[in-house]
Parts: sequence; structure tokens; C-alpha cells
Amino acid sequence: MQFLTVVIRRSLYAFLLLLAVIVFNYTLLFLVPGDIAETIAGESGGASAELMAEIRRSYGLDQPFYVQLFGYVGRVLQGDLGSSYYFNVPVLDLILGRLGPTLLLVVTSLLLAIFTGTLFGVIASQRPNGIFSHFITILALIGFSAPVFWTAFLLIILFVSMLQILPLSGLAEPLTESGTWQWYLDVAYHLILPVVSLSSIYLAQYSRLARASMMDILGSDYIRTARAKGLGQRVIIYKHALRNAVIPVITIAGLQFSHIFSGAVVIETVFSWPGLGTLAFESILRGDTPTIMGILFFSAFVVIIFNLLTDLAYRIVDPRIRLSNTA
Amino acid sequence: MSDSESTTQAGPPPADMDEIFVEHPFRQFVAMYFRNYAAVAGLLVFVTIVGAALFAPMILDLDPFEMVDEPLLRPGEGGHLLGTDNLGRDLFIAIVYGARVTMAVGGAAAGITLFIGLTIGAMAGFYRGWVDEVLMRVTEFFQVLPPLLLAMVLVALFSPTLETVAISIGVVSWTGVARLARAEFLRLREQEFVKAARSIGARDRRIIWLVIMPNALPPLIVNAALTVGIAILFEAALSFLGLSDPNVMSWGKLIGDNRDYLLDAPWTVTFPGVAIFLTVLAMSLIGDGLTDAFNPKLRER
Amino acid sequence: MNKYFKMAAGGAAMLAATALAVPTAQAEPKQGGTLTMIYRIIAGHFNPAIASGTPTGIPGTQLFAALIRYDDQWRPQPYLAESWKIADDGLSVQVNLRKNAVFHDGHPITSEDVAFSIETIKANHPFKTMYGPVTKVTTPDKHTAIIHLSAPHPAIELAMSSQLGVVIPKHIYGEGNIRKNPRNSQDIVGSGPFKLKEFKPGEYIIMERFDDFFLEGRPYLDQIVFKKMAESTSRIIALETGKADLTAFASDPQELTRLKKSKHLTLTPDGYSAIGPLNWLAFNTTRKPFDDKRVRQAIGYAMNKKLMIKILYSGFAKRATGPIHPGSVFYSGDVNDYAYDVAKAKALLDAAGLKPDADGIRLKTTLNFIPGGAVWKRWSEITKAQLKKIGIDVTLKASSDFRSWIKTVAGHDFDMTLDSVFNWGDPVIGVHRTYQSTNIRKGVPWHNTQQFRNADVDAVMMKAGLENDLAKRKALYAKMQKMVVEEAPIIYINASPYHTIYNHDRVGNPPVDSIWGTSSPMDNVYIKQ
Amino acid sequence: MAKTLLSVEGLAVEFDTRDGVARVIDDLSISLAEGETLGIVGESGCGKSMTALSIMGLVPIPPGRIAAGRIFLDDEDLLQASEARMREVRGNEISMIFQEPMTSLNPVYSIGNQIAETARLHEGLSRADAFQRALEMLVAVGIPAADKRIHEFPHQMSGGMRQRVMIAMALACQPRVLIADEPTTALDVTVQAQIFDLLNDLKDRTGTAIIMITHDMGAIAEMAQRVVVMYAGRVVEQADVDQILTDPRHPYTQGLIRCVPHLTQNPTKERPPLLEIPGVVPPLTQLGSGCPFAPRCQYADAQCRAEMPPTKAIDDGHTVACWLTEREAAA
Repeated sequence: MQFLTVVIRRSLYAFLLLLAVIVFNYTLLFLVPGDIAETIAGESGGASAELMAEIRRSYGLDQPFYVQLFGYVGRVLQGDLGSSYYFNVPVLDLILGRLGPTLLLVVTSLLLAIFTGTLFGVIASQRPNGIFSHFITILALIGFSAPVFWTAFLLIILFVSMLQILPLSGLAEPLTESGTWQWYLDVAYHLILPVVSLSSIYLAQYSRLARASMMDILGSDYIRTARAKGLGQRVIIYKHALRNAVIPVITIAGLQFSHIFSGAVVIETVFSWPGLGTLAFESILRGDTPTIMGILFFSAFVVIIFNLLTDLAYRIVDPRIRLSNTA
Repeated sequence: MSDSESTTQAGPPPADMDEIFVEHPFRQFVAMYFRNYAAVAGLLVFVTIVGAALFAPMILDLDPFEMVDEPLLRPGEGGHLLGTDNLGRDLFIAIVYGARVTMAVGGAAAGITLFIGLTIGAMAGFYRGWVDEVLMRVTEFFQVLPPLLLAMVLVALFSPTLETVAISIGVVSWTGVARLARAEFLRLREQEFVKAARSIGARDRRIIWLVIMPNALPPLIVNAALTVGIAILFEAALSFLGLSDPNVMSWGKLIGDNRDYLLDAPWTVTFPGVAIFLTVLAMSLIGDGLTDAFNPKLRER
Repeated sequence: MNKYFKMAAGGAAMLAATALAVPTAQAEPKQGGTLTMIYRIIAGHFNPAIASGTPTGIPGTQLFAALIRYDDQWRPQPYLAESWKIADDGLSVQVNLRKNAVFHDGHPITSEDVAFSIETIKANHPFKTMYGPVTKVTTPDKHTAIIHLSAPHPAIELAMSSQLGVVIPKHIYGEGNIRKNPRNSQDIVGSGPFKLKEFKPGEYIIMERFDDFFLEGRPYLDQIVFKKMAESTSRIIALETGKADLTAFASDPQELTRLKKSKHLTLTPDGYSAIGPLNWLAFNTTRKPFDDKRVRQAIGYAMNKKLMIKILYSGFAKRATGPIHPGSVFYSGDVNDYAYDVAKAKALLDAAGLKPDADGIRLKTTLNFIPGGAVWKRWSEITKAQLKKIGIDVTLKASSDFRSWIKTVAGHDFDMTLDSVFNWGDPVIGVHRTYQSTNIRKGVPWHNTQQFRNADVDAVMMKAGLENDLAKRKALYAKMQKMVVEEAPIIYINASPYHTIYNHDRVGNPPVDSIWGTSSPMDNVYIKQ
Repeated sequence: MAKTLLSVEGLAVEFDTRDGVARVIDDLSISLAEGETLGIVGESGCGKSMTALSIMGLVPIPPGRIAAGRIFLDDEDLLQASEARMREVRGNEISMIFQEPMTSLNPVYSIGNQIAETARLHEGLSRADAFQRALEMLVAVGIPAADKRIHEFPHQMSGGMRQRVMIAMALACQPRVLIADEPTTALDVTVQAQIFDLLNDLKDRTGTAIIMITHDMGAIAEMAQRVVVMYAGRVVEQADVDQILTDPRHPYTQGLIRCVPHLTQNPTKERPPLLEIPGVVPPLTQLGSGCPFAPRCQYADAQCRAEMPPTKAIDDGHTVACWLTEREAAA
């Protein structure tokens, strides 16, 4: 019962947050100079003044701000994000078409970073002054300090240009029939470089974090208790320590999700990955306002959903949250 | 400040310098910092870059935009230490001048980040209640919008200049600082010395800035060092995407300008990348050093 | 066919002969195969009736057939029109359609569709001068259409060709606002050699052979994959590794230099003579001090055009000297070429009263440039560096997106801007618009944004636009070019070095046999082996 | 006297630190008889807990190192035992409870789970049987409504309850030795007394020998039969609890006793101002050749600072290491 209340309250709250995002986006982008008339005119190589006025009228851009705003909010609440100025298709369709690749990239990177990072951290924590541990520390510093597009470039120079073993860009070769196993293989193959580049930052961070929290935990009283019980090292690490060490990693991953989403914009641009990031970047360059608003809204939506999921994961792992702090 | 001898108390004579430092927070701080060699190296890199940023333009008096030679010369060719870029500009000079812009934008953006973050975090943590509630909702609002995406929109909206880039970065990245400051304030406001200050009738503003803030500073200073690094990375990403002021030379811009030459002239992309990398690395090493220096005990583990 | 076009064709033939590659022994074209074409952008829709531009035009001309097509000698050829005839008074054109032509949905292509298409283009296409003189289109029978003109229109045949004069089905696009018709991008029903198989917005479009195409045995290809690759690095690798067969309108010097070295690739500038892309620096001639001809000329002298072509285009681009593209019949080199001369530039500024201050600065001004392209950004930076040498301190004004640049320039809110404008085959379509004082229309992109007003130039252009005699017309345009260059509302730098790059081991009959580049049907292209 | 169960002989433990090698335990010898409660007392950092960890085989190596000595459980030298054997010993034959009940339990597992784990490990019980055992133990340590609380998590319990859980866990396999390291330090005074009662009660019922580590002489007085006083890794005095309380010989022992007001025999007169052993335990890396307590000792002279005092037996079962005693004996 209590859980249900929490879910309802959370959802209501998320709804209000999204509403705020919509209003904010619309207000912000209303301030952008230029509108669809210029976009169409620019795309088609010029337009007459009459035509431009006609376009504005047909998109309702001659209405006062608040009328447009309420209209927009109302439409969004009905699931209509408007039509792209550039592609002339519903923004929602455009976004849903791009959401898959972005989620694939982001979630794969995130899971890779969390799992590998935790694993690295655990291994490193076994020998806090060992070579691997130093390697992790250095890797973390490099991962944090190197601009993600630069890392991607270095990987491209190495794997695409010099070794020629990985594909450069795209989700898959466009001729591969989507849905077949060859296609999935092709996607996986194309996924390697973007995922490695994107997760490099977080992988290193998480391994450092996991190492620190493992060392913290291995020095903690309850691990001493576990040892005093006569438990073996393996049980101690993987049963007693790991579960606690994962908690801060999940916390940070949850907080960072919107950042990873940001990183995806850059990575998608570098690898021509057909996701929301490239769509966002190109829409900004094209001034495709409805699409930009749609993407901002949608990414906020995804982040909120993801935060809820993190919360859930958190509740599974940590009984303290599960039982007491239900707010 | 008195010298070290006068403050040692009765009891066993100090066995080595560490014993003395226990009594001197600042010197202990410095000593702890310098025990971390990586942090010292970071500081050296940082000082070098800031020095280059400040003094190189006075000494060199060159125009980094000047096309001095053939485009895309290799490092060393034609007397250009790091070669030339796609427009025949000296890459070394461009990087030296770029330090100025990169540090300025990084510093300004970090300053804005800290200012907004500290103010909001301090208010929320100090006043709690509805103030906290409202400010945390605002913070969450900014947390759900992907920062780079929002910064891109902001820069696009207000046209790319140094100021808009710095402000945009600041506006999208303060939430972490705010949360940290809030947590510190929530913790510290319950401490005895704050209660003491309150009991003698100190005003809120005084308690926030003069009583709590100095105690909240250590983690925030460490965070500030990292914030500068993150802001530099941010600027680089925006420049890379072409959302930067074309009138000034920055490292991210160099990479963005030369990205099409990645395969034929990898050095044009590599060297500015190394500059960014080293600077951010220096900032995180400094951050680590500061952490050690603020918490000597942590280090011993 | 009237006298003018025979002569025009002859003149163009002579000009084009010099640039022509020697055709090798022709192998027999084969049926089948997939052509993978890559391009830097992909359009939002593919209906050339309502938009210009190559992203729409390249797939658009595969999906939709025009009435006429051109060979590489500027000779109009029958396409969807079996034959056509321009009346002797020049005031009407009779078009006779092929009887076997059908749309992709099987509906026959009739004169009704031709009339609808021309009216739609006239109402929606940005090139107002293209069908400007068309008063109406009549349809005496199902396969005959007559285009009525208010005045002789030397550009009418060009306007009926390539992506400019496509025929679209009335029963699909006749309802409602055509701009909002979703079938501009999905479920397209066209008239061309290929039909739409799949379009993934922002990524690729796959077109497959239309079996009932009106030309027997064409097209040869089973499929064309047209894929977006924004990064030049990606395009280079795709072509080098053989993953892509073809790219067109390539002008990135980096790409050209590098790909020239590949043994299996051919690079050619052939086939673009009607596009006529010019890159230039334009002034807002109403703003001080650019209202002074001497200041504009000084800047002309201060720009080292040779160096710019070398650095920006690695020498691949041709120098542009005036408002008409060097590949055009009407081009005249008899103009002041503003040879690089810093001293002269400074003298002109002195004469205009712009003296250097203590820091050597004579003038502080701004330069706008087209966002998104690396070349434009580089160009702006070079301009800034060069003008600094004559004491002009330029602040570059970056626009974050395309439309804010258009808004700024079309709204006359600029000092100087870099721009790229196409000649589009005939000066009437692509040149007049930039200089006519009657075409200063604030807020409209690519009008006379310089707000250049010169009655003499106006008069010469007016005359040239109505002149059907090629020699006389050429003389008039020569005069116009000389006058405009002298007045310097624009400093001309270069023609965009458009190249078609293809894998000659795979691609037979490469699409370089037109004047419109790859914005023309690729029904003739085949895959070897 | 009962049979010796556990004995430590000449134990020395060293740690590598940034400032050099620290000998945290030096030449330590103690023994524990069956059913006995031995108190080990001293300030923080004197090596009490390290002694316990050495017995458990839990000294972190590195940076720690057993430099010398033997630890016998019956006739088996635990220092020579394999790690596998030590795991059998821990929790089964020797158990340990710790100072911090708040943090000594794993926050992410239920208490029943944690108690049952020991039983399953050492006695190979099935899950159900192990839970049954856990329940019995919780009842035995006096947890009310144990059948419900067995499913609770540590954060849902008070400190005293958690310490009871710790004791239940430690005694789940009926060990022969229970090492209680400051078991009540973190608890309220009333709870302390309950825990002591519980330990005494359990000891009476099961016969488990207890090593009681504390800095609190009061706790010693309540629990222990014999007392070992440690300072800077050494045993400075060892005696029956009565002897220590009535006749402390070492100045350090005397100081410790004075810290607890009600233990001094004449509270009104002799009591110096509260809490009086000046200074702190010196860094173990900086021990000189003299008595480590000398810098804080009001009686210290040149000999004290120069030479380490030998351990001297002054009475039956009463030993002390102090030049003062040495000199008195000589005089």
C-alpha cells in the first residue's frame, strides 16, 4: 500500500516537473530569432514575402505568445509534439525513430561502465597498492580528463584508420535487412566504438568509485565481523562487500544519467549515430524549433523515468531505503 | 603567526616535523599537499598553463589567427614546433593563445557554477523548510535536462560569444555544487558552534557566510578545482560542435576546426587535445591533493 | 526549336569540349545491382516542385521525371515530353507527352498533371523568375499541354528540366496545402525511373527500380541507396574502402585531395555547368562606410583570392571574377579582377577618409557567415586576418543556426556577409535576383540583400532578359558584369569546386553527362561486373 | 587451576607505516583457562585489539606482519595453521564481538540471515535449520519477539539489540572462546549492564571462556577473573582482578584505576583531579630503548628512559614490568 502511494506521488511529481520543462522550453525557444518561415525559405533556396507570411499563419505563429504556449502545452499533453519544420513529419515519430539507437548507445555504455567499473574496482581493491590498482587510478584520471570526442578520435585513428577492423559510423549498413540476425550483428559491430568512447569516462570513474567504496567497506566493521565468522574471501567480497559497494555506483550513475545523455550528443555526432543527439544537434543548426523542444522534453522524460528506475534498483539493493525512507 | 616552537605544549618533545605541523593547520595543509607528488605535478602544469595564458601574449605579441605558412605542416616543419593547422596558422602559437581563452572561459564558467550552486545550496541547507523544498525542485528541474543539450540551445539562442558560452556552461552545471553545499549546510547548521553563534544573536547572513561557509569550504574547494576542469571540457565540447566564438582562439575550437583533417593531419587534433587533457588532468590532480591536504587521515588508509 | 537555343547549344558545346573527359571504350550496360551514394546531408522531403537545393534534387530527380533533360553540351533532350515546340513569337510552348508514361501507382501521366505541376511550382518554388512569365497552362488533350507566356522567356527550357520542372501527380498532391503533404517524404508517388522503397529521416533513402518507367529498358540499376554522411572523414573512408560507390557535389578540399590518390576512384568536375555556384563576400551597401564604393573596392584589393583558393580549396576551385559563373556561356572575364594589392587598398581607404588610429585601426566592422560548414568558418577567419592588414578590425558574427543567419542577412541587419549563390543555368533565374533594385525585398532570403541600386545595371539586365539573340545577349551580360564588378557590391572569390567522385571499377555510365550534376536522372547508370 | 585453553607466547606484531616499522605488539604472553574470563585493559592504541585480531588470524597482512611468537589453541599453533583451518576456527571455536554494534552488522542483509550464515558455514545446516538455530540464539540473547525480528535489518534495531544480535551470531556455533572487544563502549550505561549480565549468564550456561577487552576498569571489575594491563604493545602488569584493584603496582595501572572514581578505596581523600594520565600513547614508530611509559610517568628517571624494564613476578600470578618495582624489590 505504502509503495503504491509512493509511486503515485512520484508520478504526480514527475508530471509537474515535465510540465515545467515544457513551459520552460517553449518560453526559451520563443525567444530564438527566426521561425519556420525562414527555415523553409532557407531550405528551399528563398521564398517570397507573401509565401512566408502564409507559412507563419498556417503554423499559428502570428498569435500572441500565451495563446501559442497554451496551445502547445495542450497539444503536448495529448501526445502531440508538433511537426518538424524540416522533415515535415510529427516530431514524436521522429523522436521515437531515433530513441532506440540513443537508448541502445546510452544504456549499453552505462551498463558496461557500471559492470566493468565495479569489477575493476573490486579487483583493484584486493591489492590497494598493486599495479592494477594504480592502473585503475591512472585510467580514472585519464577517463575524466580526456574530452570524449578526442578519445573517440584517437580510437578512430587506431581502429578505423590504422588497423581497419571497426566501422567508422552509422548504426548499421543501410542495406542490411533490419530485424535479421545479420543486422543485429552489424549493429553490435557498429556499436563498439561509440560505446567504448562514451563509457570511457564513466567506466574509469566508476572503477575508481567502486575501488574506494570497496576499500572503505573492506575496512569496515561488518566485514571484520564476516571474517571473524570464518567466511572465505570470496564470500566476503561477493556477498558482503559487493552489494554495499554497488550502492554509491548506482547513486552516481543515477545522478549522472543526464550527463551521459549529454555525452551521447557528442559521440553520436562523431560517429554519425542516428540517435536523438545527432537529431538535436542538426535541429539546432537548422533552427527546427519543434524538434528541439520535443527532444528537450523527451530527454527530460527519459531522465525522469531512468531516475525512477534507479530508485527502484536502489530499493532492491539497499534495505534501508526500501523500508524506512519511502519518500 | 607565532613560530613553531612556541606552540608546542608540555609533554614529549616533538620527534619530527610532523609533530609540529599538527599544531599549524596551514603549514600542515601545505605539507600534506606536497606529499602528494601527483598533486604537485598537477600544480606545476596548472601554473605553467596559467603563466602561458597570462604572459605569453605580452612576450610573443603575435596574432594566433595569422596565417604564417603552408597549411598542415608536420610538427617541426618550417620551424613550427607543433606544425600548422588547416589554415597555415602556427599550432603552437594557437595553443599558447588558446590557453588564455580556455582558462578564461573555464574559470568564468566555474565561477558562475560555484556562485549559483553555493547560493542555492547554502540557502536550501540553511533555511530548510519551504525554501529548501522550492530550491531543490529548481535544482531537480535543471538536473533532468541534459546539460550539454541545454547549453547548446542556450548558446544557439544568444549567439556564440565568450560570455554566452561561459554563462551557458554555468547555468547548466551548478546542480552538483548546490547539492554538495546543501548537504554541508544541513550537517553544519546543527553543530555546536553554529548554535553558539545563533545564541549570541548573529544574523542569518553572518552565520551563513562567516560561520558555516568557512567550515563547508574544504569539500567545496576540492569541488571547485574539479568544476574548472569540467567547465573546460564543456567549452571544448561546445567549440567542437561549432558553438563557440569564432573571434577567439580556444583549444576546443582548434579541434573542431581541424576535425576534418583527422586522418591526414592527426597532429592538428592531437595537440590541442593534449592541452585540454593535461589541463583537466592537472585540475583533478590538484583536487586530489586538496582532498588529501584537507583530510590528512584519509590519506593514511 | 528556335534559333536562340541552337546557337546557345553550339556555344556551350565549344566551351564544354575543353573540359570533357575522353570517353573510353563503352562496355555494354548491365541490368541489376545496387548503387550506394553518399552525401553530406539528407533533405527533409524530396519534392522538387516546392524546394530547390541538391539534397532534395538528387533523390527528387530519381523519383520524379521532368519534361526535358539536358545532355552535357547544354542540348535539351526529350524526357517525359516526347517533343516540344516554342512558338515563333516566343509566347507559348507546346509540350507533347509520352503516351506510355505512368506514375508509380500506375495512374497514367496526363497533361492535367503537367498543368498542375507547373502551377504548383510557380506558386511554391523559391525561384520566382523561373515560371514568372507563365500566365496559364492549357490542356487540349490528355497528352498535350500548352504553356502560355506573357513575354518571351529564354530560360523556359531550362525551367522545364532536371529538378526545376518535375511532373507530380495531381491526384496525390492536389489536395490541401502541398507544403504540409506528408507524401513529400513518405509514400511518394513519382514519375521518375526509381520509386521510394524506404526513407529514414536524417539517415538514408532507398529507391528501387520502377519497372513501368516510360523509357524502355531503363533504369539499369535495381536500387539506389542514398545515405547521409555528415563528416567528411566518414565519406573519405566510405569511398576509400569501397563501401560507397559515389558521391556528388563534393567540394571539401580535404576530401578531394585525399580521394584523388585512390586508384579505384575517379574525381571529375564535369557535369555541373548549369549549377553555377559562386562564393562571395557581400556588403550591406546602405551601411556606412560600405555605401562608399572605394571602401568596398579597397576590401576587394585586400583579399588575397589566390591564397584563399589555395588554402580553402587546395587549388581545386576556379576563381570567380564576377556575377556569372566561369562555366556559363554568358561569362565574361573582361572585368577588374581586384588583384591582391595592400597598398592600393590602403590608398583607397585613405581617400575614403578612413585613417588609421593609434593602434592602426581604420574601421571596426562585422562579418556574418553561413553556419554549419567548416569552409565558411575558415573563410571568415582568413578574411578577418587579411583585413587586419589594412587596418580593418573585423568581428566575426557566428550564427548558431541557418535560419538566424538568413534572418540577419535577409533582414539587412549586417555589415558584410559571406554567401554562396547559384546561377541556376540561366542568368534570368539565378543572377538577376541578386542585383535588381526591384528585388530588394526585406525578409526574403536571397533577394538583392546588398540593397544594390544601379539604374544602368537594372536596364541592361532587363534588356538581356528579353533578348533572344545569343550574341546580343552575351554582349549585354558582358557589359553588366563589368559594371557590377566595378561597383563592387560583392567581392567574388571563387566558384565552388563541385566534383563527382565515383568508384570506376563498379560504376558504369557515371552520372556526369548532364549540366545539372547528379540532380538529374540516373537511369543510365549501371553497375559493372 | 583449570586446563589452559588458549595461550599466546612471545607474540610480536609489526606494521609497515609511512614513517617506518611500528611494533604494535611486543613480546606478549598471555593464557586463558577453560571457563575463565580474562580482561585485557589499556588505552586506545595499546595493542589490545591487535592481540585479539592476532588470535583470530585477522591481522591485515600486509601492512601487518607477525614477527614472532606462537598462539596455541589446545596444542595447535594457530600461527602455523592454514587459512582454511583458520576459517574453521573462526566463528566455530573462537568467536569475536566488536565495539561498534552499529556498524558491525551488514546493513543489506537481515539479521536472521547473518546469524544463520555462521551456522550453515560451520555446521552445514540447511537453510531452514540454520534459521531455526538463529531464532534459538535470538531468544537466548533475550531479543523480544524474536520470530518477527529475525527478518529485520540492522538499521531497524537499537544499539543494545544489535549487540545482542552480535553475541547471538558469535555464539551460534557454541565456540570455546569468545573474544569481546569493547562490547559495551558504544552503549548506554544501562544497556552496558544488561550486556554484561547476558555475557555472564551465557558463560555460566555454556562454559565459553571469554577474553574481555576494554579500557574501562569498571567493566573489568564486573566481568573478569584475571586482568592483563597493556601499554604500547606490551604487558605491563598481570594479576587476578582483586590484586590489581587492591594492589596495582605499575604506575600506569594505578593511573587507569584512578580514572574510575568508585574503584579507589578512599574516594574522598586520595582522589586526584579526574582523569589523570598526562599525554597520549606515543607513536609506536618512535619508541626508544627505554620504558615506553616513561615520558608520561611521574616517577620516571634516567634508567627508565634508557632501558626497558624486565617482567618480574612479584606474587602468585602477579607480574609487573617496572623499574620501580625492580628497585623496591632490590631495596
